[in-house]
Amino acid sequence: MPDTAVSGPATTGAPSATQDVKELTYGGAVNAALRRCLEEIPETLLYGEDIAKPGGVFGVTRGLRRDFGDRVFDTPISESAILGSAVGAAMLGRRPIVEIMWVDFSLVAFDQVVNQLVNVRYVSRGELVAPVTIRTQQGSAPGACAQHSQSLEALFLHVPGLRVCMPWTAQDAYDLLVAAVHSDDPVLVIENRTLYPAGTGPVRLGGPVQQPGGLRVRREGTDATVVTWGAMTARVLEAAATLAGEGISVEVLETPWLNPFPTDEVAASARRTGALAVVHEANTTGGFGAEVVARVAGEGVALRVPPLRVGLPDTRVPAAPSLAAGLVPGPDAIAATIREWLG
Amino acid sequence: MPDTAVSGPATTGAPSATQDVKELTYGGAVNAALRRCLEEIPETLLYGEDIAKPGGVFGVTRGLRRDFGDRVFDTPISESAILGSAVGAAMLGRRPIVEIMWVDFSLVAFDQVVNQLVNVRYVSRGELVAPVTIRTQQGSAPGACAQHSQSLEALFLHVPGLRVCMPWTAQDAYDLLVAAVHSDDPVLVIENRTLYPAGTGPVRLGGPVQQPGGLRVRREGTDATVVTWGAMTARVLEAAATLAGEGISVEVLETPWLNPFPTDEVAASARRTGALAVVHEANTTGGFGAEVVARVAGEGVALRVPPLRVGLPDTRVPAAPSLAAGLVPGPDAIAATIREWLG
Amino acid sequence: MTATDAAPGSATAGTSLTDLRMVWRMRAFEEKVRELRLAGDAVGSIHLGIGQEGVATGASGLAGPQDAVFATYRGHSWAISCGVPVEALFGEILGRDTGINGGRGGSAHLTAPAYRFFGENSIVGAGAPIACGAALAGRHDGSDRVALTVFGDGAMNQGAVHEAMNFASAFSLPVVFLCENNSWSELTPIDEMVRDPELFRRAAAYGMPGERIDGNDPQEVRERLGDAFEVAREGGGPTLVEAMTQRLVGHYIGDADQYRRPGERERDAEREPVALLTRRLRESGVSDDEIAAAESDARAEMEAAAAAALAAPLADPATAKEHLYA
Amino acid sequence: MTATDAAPGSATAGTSLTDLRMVWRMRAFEEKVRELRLAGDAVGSIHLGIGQEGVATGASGLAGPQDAVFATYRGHSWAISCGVPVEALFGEILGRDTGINGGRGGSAHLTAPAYRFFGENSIVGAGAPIACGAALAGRHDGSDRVALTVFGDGAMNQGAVHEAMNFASAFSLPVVFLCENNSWSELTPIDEMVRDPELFRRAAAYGMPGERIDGNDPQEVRERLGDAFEVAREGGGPTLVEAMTQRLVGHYIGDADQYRRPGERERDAEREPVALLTRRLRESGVSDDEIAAAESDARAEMEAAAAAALAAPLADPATAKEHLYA
Ligand SMILES: Cc1ncc(C[n+]2csc(CCOP(=O)(O)OP(=O)(O)O)c2C)c(N)n1
Ligand SMILES: Cc1ncc(C[n+]2csc(CCOP(=O)(O)OP(=O)(O)O)c2C)c(N)n1
Ligand SMILES: [Mg+2]
Ligand SMILES: [Mg+2]
Repeated sequence: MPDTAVSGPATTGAPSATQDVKELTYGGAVNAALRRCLEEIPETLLYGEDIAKPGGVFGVTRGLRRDFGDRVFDTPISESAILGSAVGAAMLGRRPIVEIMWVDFSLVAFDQVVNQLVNVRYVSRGELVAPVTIRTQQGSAPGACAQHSQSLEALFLHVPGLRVCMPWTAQDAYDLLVAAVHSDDPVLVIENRTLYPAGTGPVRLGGPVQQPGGLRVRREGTDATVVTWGAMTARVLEAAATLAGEGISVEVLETPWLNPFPTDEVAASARRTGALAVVHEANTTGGFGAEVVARVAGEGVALRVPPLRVGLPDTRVPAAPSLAAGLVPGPDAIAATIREWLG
Repeated sequence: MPDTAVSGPATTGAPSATQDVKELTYGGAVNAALRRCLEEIPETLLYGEDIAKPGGVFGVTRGLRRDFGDRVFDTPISESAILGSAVGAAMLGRRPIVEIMWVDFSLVAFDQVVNQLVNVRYVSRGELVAPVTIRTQQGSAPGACAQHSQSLEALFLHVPGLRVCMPWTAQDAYDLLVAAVHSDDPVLVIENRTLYPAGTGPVRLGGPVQQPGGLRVRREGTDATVVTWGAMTARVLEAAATLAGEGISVEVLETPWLNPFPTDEVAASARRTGALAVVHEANTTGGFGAEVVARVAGEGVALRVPPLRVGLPDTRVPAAPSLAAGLVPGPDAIAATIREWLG
Repeated sequence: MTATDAAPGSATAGTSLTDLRMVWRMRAFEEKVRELRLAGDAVGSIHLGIGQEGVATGASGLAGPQDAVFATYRGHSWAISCGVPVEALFGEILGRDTGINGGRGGSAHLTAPAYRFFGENSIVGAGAPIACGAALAGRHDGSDRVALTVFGDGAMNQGAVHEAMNFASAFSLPVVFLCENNSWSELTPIDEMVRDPELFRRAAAYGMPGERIDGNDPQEVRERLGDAFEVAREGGGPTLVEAMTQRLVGHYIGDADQYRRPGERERDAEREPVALLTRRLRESGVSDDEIAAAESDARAEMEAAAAAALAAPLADPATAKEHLYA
Repeated sequence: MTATDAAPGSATAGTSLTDLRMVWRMRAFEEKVRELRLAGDAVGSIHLGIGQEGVATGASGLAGPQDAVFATYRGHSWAISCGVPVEALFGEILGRDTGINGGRGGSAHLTAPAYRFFGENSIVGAGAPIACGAALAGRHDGSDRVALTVFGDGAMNQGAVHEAMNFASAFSLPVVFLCENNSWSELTPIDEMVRDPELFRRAAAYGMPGERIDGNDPQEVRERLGDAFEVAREGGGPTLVEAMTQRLVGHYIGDADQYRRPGERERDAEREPVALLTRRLRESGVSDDEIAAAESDARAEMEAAAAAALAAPLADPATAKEHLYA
């Protein structure tokens, strides 16, 4: 996983007292970020379903209850109470970090995000703020049913006032979460459960707090710009490697921050390569890929081929792996689509 | 309000027993459509908050309880129960028409749409169907607060399996609702409360049942294609009239059906005029305008100017009319933006 | 304690006069708002609580500076009860730059944290979970905070309120759940939307105390709601208080209000707080002049405040995009 | 009626043996599913109800052809209870074309309306409002339908369940709310997430009857749940039945299940339905052979069904986009 960021993340705040490099999985990096935030920000609270005593259904929050006591607690299965109380606690000076176990479950309490959380600062002209971090995870995985397989970032990206990121590497799982908790804005961090046990590698802990934003040039290329995010990045990189073997040079831009989105950098790359594709796991219609294409088009970037969007076809997600495999774009399908597109 | 539809709506089913032309407001047309459906489809139920005995907070459902008895009823303030019970009643052979008083309130029960309603047919391979019609209304109006002012069609348009329309004329308020109730798919009909008392004019009642889809060419033009929907159509037409006086000829396409969306017709018009703008009241980022631009761009339509999106800036909606006026695009702002865009 | 217990000049008569003065301030404020709305100076949907002032009057003073109050769109009186300056409230409702939120909130989304008023909410029931968070914060900031969340009878059927009641009960959070039961949810009567209209009984589902009180009597509200505050402050957890009241006007300004049941208006006119307190004060021998002054002082205050608010500039459109992000 | 009332060969012994056979069918089914999952033939999150079969066994036969049953992701036994063919269930869990939903539902979203099984639901609490709709439909189609909605103890804290209970109560809809209280919500104990762990008491909040029963005893379930069906069918409205039970396994296959309290496993092993019914049958003098056959017949049935399901082709990717719209 090369990280040759052209647009380095802006940093604010001092690095944490202890800087360190550790071998961590993605899930371990999330845990380390939470630990750091709980340590360095006394106002933080951490809560959600099964996250405290059991340490989370994916084990990601293990040990934090033990070490931080009742600042870390389990909740009833009440997403409106979880998100709503986070709004209220934040209004009164806390910095809550709450977990929604699956992004699909946020929909039972979407009001607390769209009608409540994001209005706090605006309506009070900054007299009140709501620095809530919502952690969740999403994506399809073999065998998961339609109610546990959606990629819903686009819903949240249509909500002014909410920052949104989707870390892919373990380092970003750490850095973006630390940035989210330190941000004075509400931030949604969408992780991916298939990544939790993966990606063991050196993660730099305790570095300076980054500011939301920036992008990662995961691969440089000249024939086309491919923008992607989240777990899809790995599949795009695999496709790009395949295509490179055929002489097709694809630039892969990972945009772990979707709000704010690095429009200028993406447009500049597309201008250079003359071709733009966006690949995401969410279904295509109304996905954030449309926004990326529309922004680049709106900037008048001249493209030699029409922009391409690759996403889940507009359908529900079936549980059977053989069915889902025909829908969720994998590396081969991505490579094939790009190959055909670039003619 | 000229209606020179190039892509006439497909029709199915027989016209209702009594055909008739009546002078009706938009709200009156909705009422007439509900009455017709209750009359001709014995499986229909009509329910929601304040819709039965009181006849609706906007008076739109007046008289229906009286005439159809307990098939029309008021509910507790329980949107999850309203939408969820509609899903269940539809599974068991009813054809429920439910009202969510303001689109903003759907967010307390969004799960019942995104995780429940739209999965019924897919997961059961058509063994079960969920022909639910959800009526709601949206949009900003002077003095309304941030929680009562959103235009949220884009959230629903990212949900595969849900048909969505936004009637603007009284005739469409009638026709589209009749089409929705007759459709075997779940359909969301988004009305606009500022239109309820407006638009008195002849409405043809009892005509053949249309199929979802189609578009309305509201004005023909040669210099640019402007796509719009809902109450925004009136503002775009006003802007187009202003621009016509300056020698700028704008083709105005109203797309009352957003799912299914008439991509081919829109692309054809854009190809002809060489310029594409989309105007909606929803905030720009992640709005359905992005999808329209991305579709047309994806078809490789050559445009002489970059595509333009006009929407609410990405912000919350303030209550004070003086503040909101600076944000919600009105006819003058639309005209100015198009004028500048076309240079 | 009933009115007849109180001798002229007694503490109770004094309290009742203070209460009547507060009730009148709330009522005069809202009657002025109605006038402004009908004149077109204010626009949009405005929900008056005329008739319900007994509850917010009785509650005034219960919340300390560390506490937090959460109301609904029908919250003008609650803002006044928290001490928010009425000129800034008029300004807000009139869309003025000088409004308490510079026009961003309007009548239905007022927020004034400096006065412990954490705002109205225009989504039915949504304030209840938010209040739980304020209480939760108090557990960690050492403030002894109690959070008061006010909602209507209809809101009792909203999922978020249920989740909040359980959340607060399970964790013994210092939340006071105050249901203002005016027997109507917009245009629909609560007794047709629940099987058991004694809503306070729902408290038992959460193992939490619940009681029904006369919301028209500020003294009763003060005592019983005060007890709930005390229980919460001392770690005893939440209470559900159902205050019986009535709205004498439509759901919003413009509501034709034609759905009332036979005898309802007459009964309401008799028990609403101005009538109740006036009667009680008369019986305690308080002079007609003092009683009349409660009204006339309030009207004078509101006239002046509204005039000042009207004179202020409209909110400046150039600022409309500010304060979305940090 | 207790086990000792029953003489050998009595009707009760006969019923209990039938029950044990059904319990064993459910258990053998799920043990086979676990085996398939651990072998990698089935994939994804699978939630077993091993230990909880007493409830679905007692309920089997209560629902008539016009009725509708709604379960959760932990719903295999409920599908079996409704009579869905086990081969089609295995096929579904194995992602086969022959699965009851052709692989679209999987273990956690099974749907079989032809067997009055209106499906599992993987969103906690979401099935309760949907069941209200099924009941509502019955009011208009003249079918006398009762809708049964099954959910866990944790689901009692979800807003949608509250809204459903009020909706059904207010309108006296024929809904039976069945809470399978296994004392855990995933990895969290219910008694730490509510103040009063006697969940059936919440029924009173809605003016609806509620009771707690032994979910391990199919006979008790049959009688008490049967009463609730009858009340509903006769227009008496909904009932909340809290069936006490236990899951002997992890929340999902793979859950290390290390959160159990001291003594819990021992207590559960004693009261779970296989143990309970076996004990009762032995006491009534039923032969060891008959008891053993209940298990061996069930295992043989499930082996054969699973083998047949495994032999069927995987769901065809070419069909994956079908059936989204009419
Ligand atoms: C979630 C939601 N659903 C519906 C509405 C529309 N609505 C506004 S006020 C109201 C009635 C509320 O009744 P009640 O809770 O008794 O309060 P009251 O207005 O009587 O003070 C309704 C249904 C809303 N604002 N939010
Ligand atoms: C709305 C929602 N929140 C959270 C989850 C995750 N989840 C799945 S099962 C479960 C526990 C449910 O416990 P309970 O209701 O007691 O049922 P049980 O699993 O014990 O049968 C949770 C939290 C979900 N599926 N849906
Ligand atoms: Mg009310
Ligand atoms: Mg449980």
